[in-house]
Amino acid sequence: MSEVLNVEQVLEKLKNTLGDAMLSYEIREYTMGVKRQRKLYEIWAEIDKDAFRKAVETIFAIDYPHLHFITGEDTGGEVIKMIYSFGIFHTRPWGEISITLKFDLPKSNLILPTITDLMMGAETNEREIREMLGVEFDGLKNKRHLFLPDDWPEGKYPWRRDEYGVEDMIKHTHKSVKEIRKERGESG
Amino acid sequence: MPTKVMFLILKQLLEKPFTNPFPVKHAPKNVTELIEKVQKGEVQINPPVPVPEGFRGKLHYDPERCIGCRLCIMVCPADAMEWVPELKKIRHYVSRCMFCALCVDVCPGKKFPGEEKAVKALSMSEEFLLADYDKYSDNLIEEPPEAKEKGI
Amino acid sequence: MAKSTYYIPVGPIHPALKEPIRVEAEVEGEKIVKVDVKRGFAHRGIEYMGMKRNAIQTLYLSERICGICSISHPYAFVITAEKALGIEAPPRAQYIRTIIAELERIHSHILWLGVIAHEMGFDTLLFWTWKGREKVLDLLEFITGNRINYSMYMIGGARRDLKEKHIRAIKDAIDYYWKFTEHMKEIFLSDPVYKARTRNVAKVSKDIALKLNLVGPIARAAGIRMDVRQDMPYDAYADIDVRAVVPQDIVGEVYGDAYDVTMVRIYEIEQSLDIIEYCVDNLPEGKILAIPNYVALLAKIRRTKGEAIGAHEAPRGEVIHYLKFDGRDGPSVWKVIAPSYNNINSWGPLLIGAEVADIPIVVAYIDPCMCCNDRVAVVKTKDGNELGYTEIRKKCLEKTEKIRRELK
Amino acid sequence: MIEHLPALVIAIPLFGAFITPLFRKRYNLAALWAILISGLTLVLVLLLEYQVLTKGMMIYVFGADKPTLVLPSGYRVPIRIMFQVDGIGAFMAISAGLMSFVGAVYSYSHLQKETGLEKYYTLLLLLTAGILGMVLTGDLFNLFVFLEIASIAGSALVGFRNYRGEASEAGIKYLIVSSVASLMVLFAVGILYGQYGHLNLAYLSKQITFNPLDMIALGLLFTSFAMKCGSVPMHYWVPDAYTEVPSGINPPLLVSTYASLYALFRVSFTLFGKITIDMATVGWIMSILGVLTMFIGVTMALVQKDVKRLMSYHAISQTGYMLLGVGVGLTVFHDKQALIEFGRTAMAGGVFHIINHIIYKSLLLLTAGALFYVTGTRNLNEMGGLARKMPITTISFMVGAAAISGIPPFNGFASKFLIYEAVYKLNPLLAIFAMVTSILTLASFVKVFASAFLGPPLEKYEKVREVPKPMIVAMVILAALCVLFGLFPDFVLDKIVYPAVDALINFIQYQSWGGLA
Amino acid sequence: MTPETIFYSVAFPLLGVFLGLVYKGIDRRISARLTSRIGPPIRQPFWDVGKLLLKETIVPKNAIAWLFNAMPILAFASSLTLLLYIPFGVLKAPLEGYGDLVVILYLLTLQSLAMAIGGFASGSPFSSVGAQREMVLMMSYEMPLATVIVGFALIYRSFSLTTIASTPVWSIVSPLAAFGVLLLFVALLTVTPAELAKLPFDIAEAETEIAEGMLAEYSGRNLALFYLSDAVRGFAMAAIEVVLFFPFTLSSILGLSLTGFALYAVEALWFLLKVLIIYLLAVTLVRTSFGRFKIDQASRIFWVHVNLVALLGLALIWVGV
Amino acid sequence: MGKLDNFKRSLWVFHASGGSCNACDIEIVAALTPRYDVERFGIKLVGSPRHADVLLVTGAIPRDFADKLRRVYEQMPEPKAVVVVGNCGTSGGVFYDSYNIAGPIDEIIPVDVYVPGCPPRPEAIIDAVVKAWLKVEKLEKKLEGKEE
Ligand code: SF4
Ligand code: SF4
Ligand code: SF4
Ligand code: SF4
Ligand code: SF4
Ligand code: SF4
Ligand code: SF4
Ligand code: SF4
Repeated sequence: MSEVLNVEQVLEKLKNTLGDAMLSYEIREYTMGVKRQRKLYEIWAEIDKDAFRKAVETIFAIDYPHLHFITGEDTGGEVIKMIYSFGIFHTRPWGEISITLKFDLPKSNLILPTITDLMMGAETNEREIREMLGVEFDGLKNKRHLFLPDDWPEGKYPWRRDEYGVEDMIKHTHKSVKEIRKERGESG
Repeated sequence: MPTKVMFLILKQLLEKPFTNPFPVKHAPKNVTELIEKVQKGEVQINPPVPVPEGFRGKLHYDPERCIGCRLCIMVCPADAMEWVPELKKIRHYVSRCMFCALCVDVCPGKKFPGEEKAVKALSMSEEFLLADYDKYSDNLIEEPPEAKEKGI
Repeated sequence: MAKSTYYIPVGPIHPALKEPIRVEAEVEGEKIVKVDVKRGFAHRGIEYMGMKRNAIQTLYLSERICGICSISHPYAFVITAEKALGIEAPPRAQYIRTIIAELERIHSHILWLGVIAHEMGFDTLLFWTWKGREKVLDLLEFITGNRINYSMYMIGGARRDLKEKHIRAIKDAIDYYWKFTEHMKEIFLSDPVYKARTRNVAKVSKDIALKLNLVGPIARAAGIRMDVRQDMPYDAYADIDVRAVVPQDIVGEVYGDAYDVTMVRIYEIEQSLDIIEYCVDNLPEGKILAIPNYVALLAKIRRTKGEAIGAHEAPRGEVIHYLKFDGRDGPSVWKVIAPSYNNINSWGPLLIGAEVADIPIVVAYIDPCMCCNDRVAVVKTKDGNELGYTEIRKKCLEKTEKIRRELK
Repeated sequence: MIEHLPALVIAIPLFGAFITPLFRKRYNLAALWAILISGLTLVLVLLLEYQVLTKGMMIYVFGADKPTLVLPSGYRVPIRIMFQVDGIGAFMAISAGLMSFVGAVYSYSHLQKETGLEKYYTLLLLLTAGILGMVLTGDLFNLFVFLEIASIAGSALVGFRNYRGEASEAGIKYLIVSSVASLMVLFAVGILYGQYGHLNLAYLSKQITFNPLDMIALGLLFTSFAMKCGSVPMHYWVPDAYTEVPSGINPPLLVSTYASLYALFRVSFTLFGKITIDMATVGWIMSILGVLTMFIGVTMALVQKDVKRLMSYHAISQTGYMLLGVGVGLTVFHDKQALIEFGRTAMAGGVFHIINHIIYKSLLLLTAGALFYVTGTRNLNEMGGLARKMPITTISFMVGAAAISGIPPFNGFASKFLIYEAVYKLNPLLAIFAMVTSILTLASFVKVFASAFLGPPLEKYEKVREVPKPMIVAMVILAALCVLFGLFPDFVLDKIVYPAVDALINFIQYQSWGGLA
Repeated sequence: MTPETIFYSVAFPLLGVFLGLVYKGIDRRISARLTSRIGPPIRQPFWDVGKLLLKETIVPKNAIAWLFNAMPILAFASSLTLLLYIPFGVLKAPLEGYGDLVVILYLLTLQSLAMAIGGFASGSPFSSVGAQREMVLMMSYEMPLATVIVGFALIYRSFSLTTIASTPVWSIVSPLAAFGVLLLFVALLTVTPAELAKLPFDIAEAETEIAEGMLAEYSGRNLALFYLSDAVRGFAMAAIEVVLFFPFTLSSILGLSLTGFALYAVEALWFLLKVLIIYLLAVTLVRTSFGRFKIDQASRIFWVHVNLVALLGLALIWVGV
Repeated sequence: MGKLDNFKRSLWVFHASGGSCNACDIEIVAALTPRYDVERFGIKLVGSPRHADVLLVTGAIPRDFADKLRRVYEQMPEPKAVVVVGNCGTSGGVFYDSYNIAGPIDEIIPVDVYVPGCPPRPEAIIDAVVKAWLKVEKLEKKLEGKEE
């Protein structure tokens, strides 16, 4: 087991390894509890996309993390905002520090290094992001569709808010009884 | 090999079954006849497990009380309310509802003259035996009566 | 047997899976040599829908992610939303929420015990455990107005208050479940068949569990002390020192198999009972909603910008939501991670080398929540038997007509 | 004429065999010729059986003025070669005649694609002649000679498809096993001849003293014949030979195997029949060998993927039943009461099982041949869904499988039932093993059935049709026999089995040449 | 065959089918009560069969039709034949003398076999796995079954069920052998659920694992036939156990001296009662209180544990008789 | 005794779920358990559509599940009935504007009885059974009428 660090120390380590690639950072604290209030800490950092892999490796070096999620936001512009969230020092009461890394990935070059070599379980997440947002993961072995069928049309990504989106595939299931009654000839 | 389960089930054998024999104990020979008899009061039907106070059953809509504020439509997660513009009232589809009662919470309702407080146009009833052959049957749609008559 | 390999598709409609998922297994004799898990038969695109609706609608949509622990996703959702919006739920509401969540854990764990027994054909135990489960369902119905899908939570509090009669009913149920759990321990943990079917089945080591990112009772059964209620407490859990239930604390050794999961789950029921007792005894007074008016709530959401991550320990493991509010009355980004999302990772490694008879156990032991999982659309290119479909459609319309006439 | 029957029975196939090479290149004629000859032989052996049944043991002395003259004037010892046909001999002869006929019919279309068929049919007839000689002769050296004839014809047939390496190898293996066995027989014959100066079986059996040398002779004969009939632990040649031999030869080859079994019985019962002390030991050895054979055979069969190989292991396993049945009889051979109580029944079971097994195993091997004929493979994993294409083969297979598994009302049940019924009285474990073997056999055949005939249709066998008529005829004959023997076991038992058993038991009669001397 | 025999041969199977269904109904009712439920009416199996006969009989595309259709008939026929070998109270079995324990062993096997072949013939992977399991299971439980049969043969020096039924086994053996017989009884009780494909050995039909296994593709009339043969087999198996181990007649216990029709009637009822008790013990109670074993576990149980018990019983009998 | 009498009293049920939230599914299982025990009506959950008389469907039916559902329906032998449990199967319910829903179920296979609720209580499912019986009886009457 690695040494337990507090939130500042963790941030310090990240800053040290990333240097200028750390664009902005913030420690958020939340107070929990009614009778005995205590604090929880989260690190939110915005980084350069090229430093992503290094940042993740740093986290793995601090403590084997628990991957919360990987997601991305397509704001409709030229970039996809990627969000990676890890929890470290979980398994310790009040000890989990959540680290969230955000960075912009230009739509012209949607490629990221995989983290499945560090954590097998991230495969599900990466495959999901790959099919949902069209982000390629370099080194991801299993590239079969996870949720989408194998014959999913090329270039359709459900979470995209641009021309690659699925807006045209929506089906509204509710029908008004007005039409139904007309069809059945029940009302005048 | 006697196991604990064996003792357990032997004990259960001696106890009364836990089953609530709703509506009758076994499949009747003829349901139509049975229902006739029940209506005549010759046979009693075993009631279902009673619902508690505050049970969220089928939504009841009282168009008289509705002021057409459309708040219910705003909060309804299931799109179960339909705006009837001609009447400035709503139509509720039981077969779309998810019985969350959010609409009941937000409904302001109307105060009739002589009443102290406004009464909501929407309320949750205790009715939950809703099986039907047609999802658009009258029982599964709550609306102002004239909506159906006029086909709007 | 003669044909050396068979190909067994399990699902998407399969008796072992009340929920649709497809496991394609290649079998040699009784041994499984290749597995392929195909998810995606329950995608309803909930996240997508949620990003278009308002926050209250989305909260209730999140309840329909899963009906088994129907309060888990709303719980994670309200916690996340409160963090993002800076709303604090009143103390009484926090305690009520915790009570409901723990009651749900009881029903869900008992459900799981019944289901896994059913998977091995042990319907007697299914009947018995579910008979015991009715009590907590009645209680939940009494408190919330429905047996399942409680519709209890609201951003900034809870919708229904606990009255004296409710508290009495809760205490009564707690007494009942202390006894019932004791029975369950005796029966499940001692039955020879149950043990034979679960011991060393679906075994994961601590290391693998970490690498596969497993969560919840499975991770705990593998010996990892992880539990959101302990690591990142919230609501009433922050006042109670919840500790993860792991087999090494119960019997001193860890197998990480389905038997250990059973044990962990049964002991977690006891833990839940403790938590509920504490909450009921220390229930703070006060209001239950920070912003009682939903319209005002939606207006505040529209005004606020913010993002947050929130988690809740559902019966099956941690539920994580990420929400970003961006000037709309609903979330502009919503990401849901359900426990099964991670736990299904374990199927591949667990099934290879297992036997056909183990499939349901392996599948059931993580208590999969496909509904939580398949959040994404699946659209098929338009081909296939279009003809058959139109025919059926025609038949269907004719039938409607007929029925309608008949019933006139 | 009738008195020349025993000689004719040998002479006809021999004659047929020598004529066959004349049909070079005209294979169809050769096949028809072989069918004709083997049919004729079948008729003759049936007549022979009738004679034996009605008139008792038949003696035929070659070269004597009168064929029945065993001891020409003044001699106290028979000096000429003679045939001595009793119940068991006739019983075996029927099997041989029947099977070579069926084999010839089957071969007619099964082998159309091969070349050198005139040799094939020559060998077939030679094999038949060899077997018939073995079972009919009353002379030890003569037995050896016919054994050699059968072995050589057999190994040539096993290696017939010499373009296949496996076939040649199996042929050579068979030849080596046969030669070793023959050598041992020859050695034993030598020992006996050296001691007693005679080769006539009946005469020898009277003289035998069971001194150490005799014991060696017994051991040698026992071993060599056990080896030739495929008993454990010398069963290794069987699967190779049965698998590689063209299916049409399987029936006669089976009979030739059981001709060795016959020889084993003949040696044990007749030659050494009067040795009272140690026969129980020999019987026990035989029974235990039987149980081992059946069990090892069936367990080996369970893991096979090649149809014919699998069936060959079953052949080994089934041999165990015969050894067991007869072995139990032998054990109580000198205990008159037990013999009457169950020994005779056990032997009847064993002997009955010989012919039953020959019938149904031939049937099964023929269906395997049919499978090979249409699919070109013997690998079960590559077959599937053939039932809808080949209904008659399927039904034949089912009959055969049911019979070998001892399911009533097929013939396998009839004989196995006798064995169960008798054997447990000697030792219950023997019966349990016998029953369990049956079930394992059943399981194994269900497996074959399922993988070859059932399951979804395979694309590559889309065009497969039912096999040609002659093959069907051969299979149907055998299937019908399975059913008939199963439905009317009493008839068969009365007419041919009990006479055969009694012939073994009443060795005194044999010793006295049927009372002729 | 006398006219009487022919009459019995018709009446017995009919009666057997009826009783089989009644017992199945009772079984389901009691099993429901054991799990705290009301359960279906006792007539339920009759309705089930009636319903199945009413339904469409589908032959799947991949199946081999003639085999697929023949197997239910074979299973049903063999279960009916089975009935003809069982002495019913003091009534003699219609086919007594034509066969005996060994035939019964085979008839029991034949039904499993018909089911397995039907499963293989349906061309569905579930059915094939089910059928394979059935075969493995069959191989496993057949040895103890054979041991029981041989054990009885040792005692009576005969395989005939009528001989066995005529004298209670306990009255003719020494105490040592009686203990052996007891062990055989235990072995047979363990084999019963496997033979009847009931829990904990209903591995071949495991609903949750392989979608009803061998029967997955069967419907309508074919399924009804399997349903019936299953019912009959359940009754027959319990009846065989009664005949083997509890052939005591009521008249011999109570010292009644009934004759003629009264005797037959009383004994028949007594016999039915005994069968019911055994049925409830060996089938209902067991199937309700156990979960399903895995095939290799079941195999091991039979090959090792049950076999040991049975062989020990056999040894005791051998020594004791 | 009506022709469909046996049918009515021995309904074997196959359960297919696609895109449900599972609440309905567990209420169906709950209907089998001691409190409600539908087995007393001869109702049995079976593992193969070939054995089934009634197809219970839950869920909003995602697009690629529709095919499977159709296949299951076709595999069932006649006579057969379809019962939809829950509102998301009946109308789409909360999942009304998804891009992945092929439902409601009645657009895929013909439905005989709907059980509204989200989820319906087990008793409501039993109520659906009663409604199904009534329907069968109506059919029976009609058949009898024809025969006369
Ligand atoms: S109860 Fe809920 S779902 Fe139903 S109409 Fe009201 S808001 Fe909509
Ligand atoms: S029902 Fe209530 S909420 Fe809805 S429009 Fe009418 S008054 Fe407003
Ligand atoms: S595991 Fe549960 S949900 Fe799945 S089939 Fe079994 S009982 Fe149903
Ligand atoms: S995964 Fe769950 S929350 Fe997401 S879309 Fe599917 S059902 Fe909805
Ligand atoms: S963990 Fe499973 S059961 Fe719990 S809320 Fe999520 S999907 Fe539902
Ligand atoms: S799949 Fe999971 S989330 Fe969905 S209903 Fe089941 S348990 Fe709940
Ligand atoms: S109807 Fe409601 S409770 Fe039932 S499955 Fe659908 S969403 Fe869930
Ligand atoms: S209601 Fe009628 S028309 Fe509509 S889908 Fe169902 S069967 Fe078809």
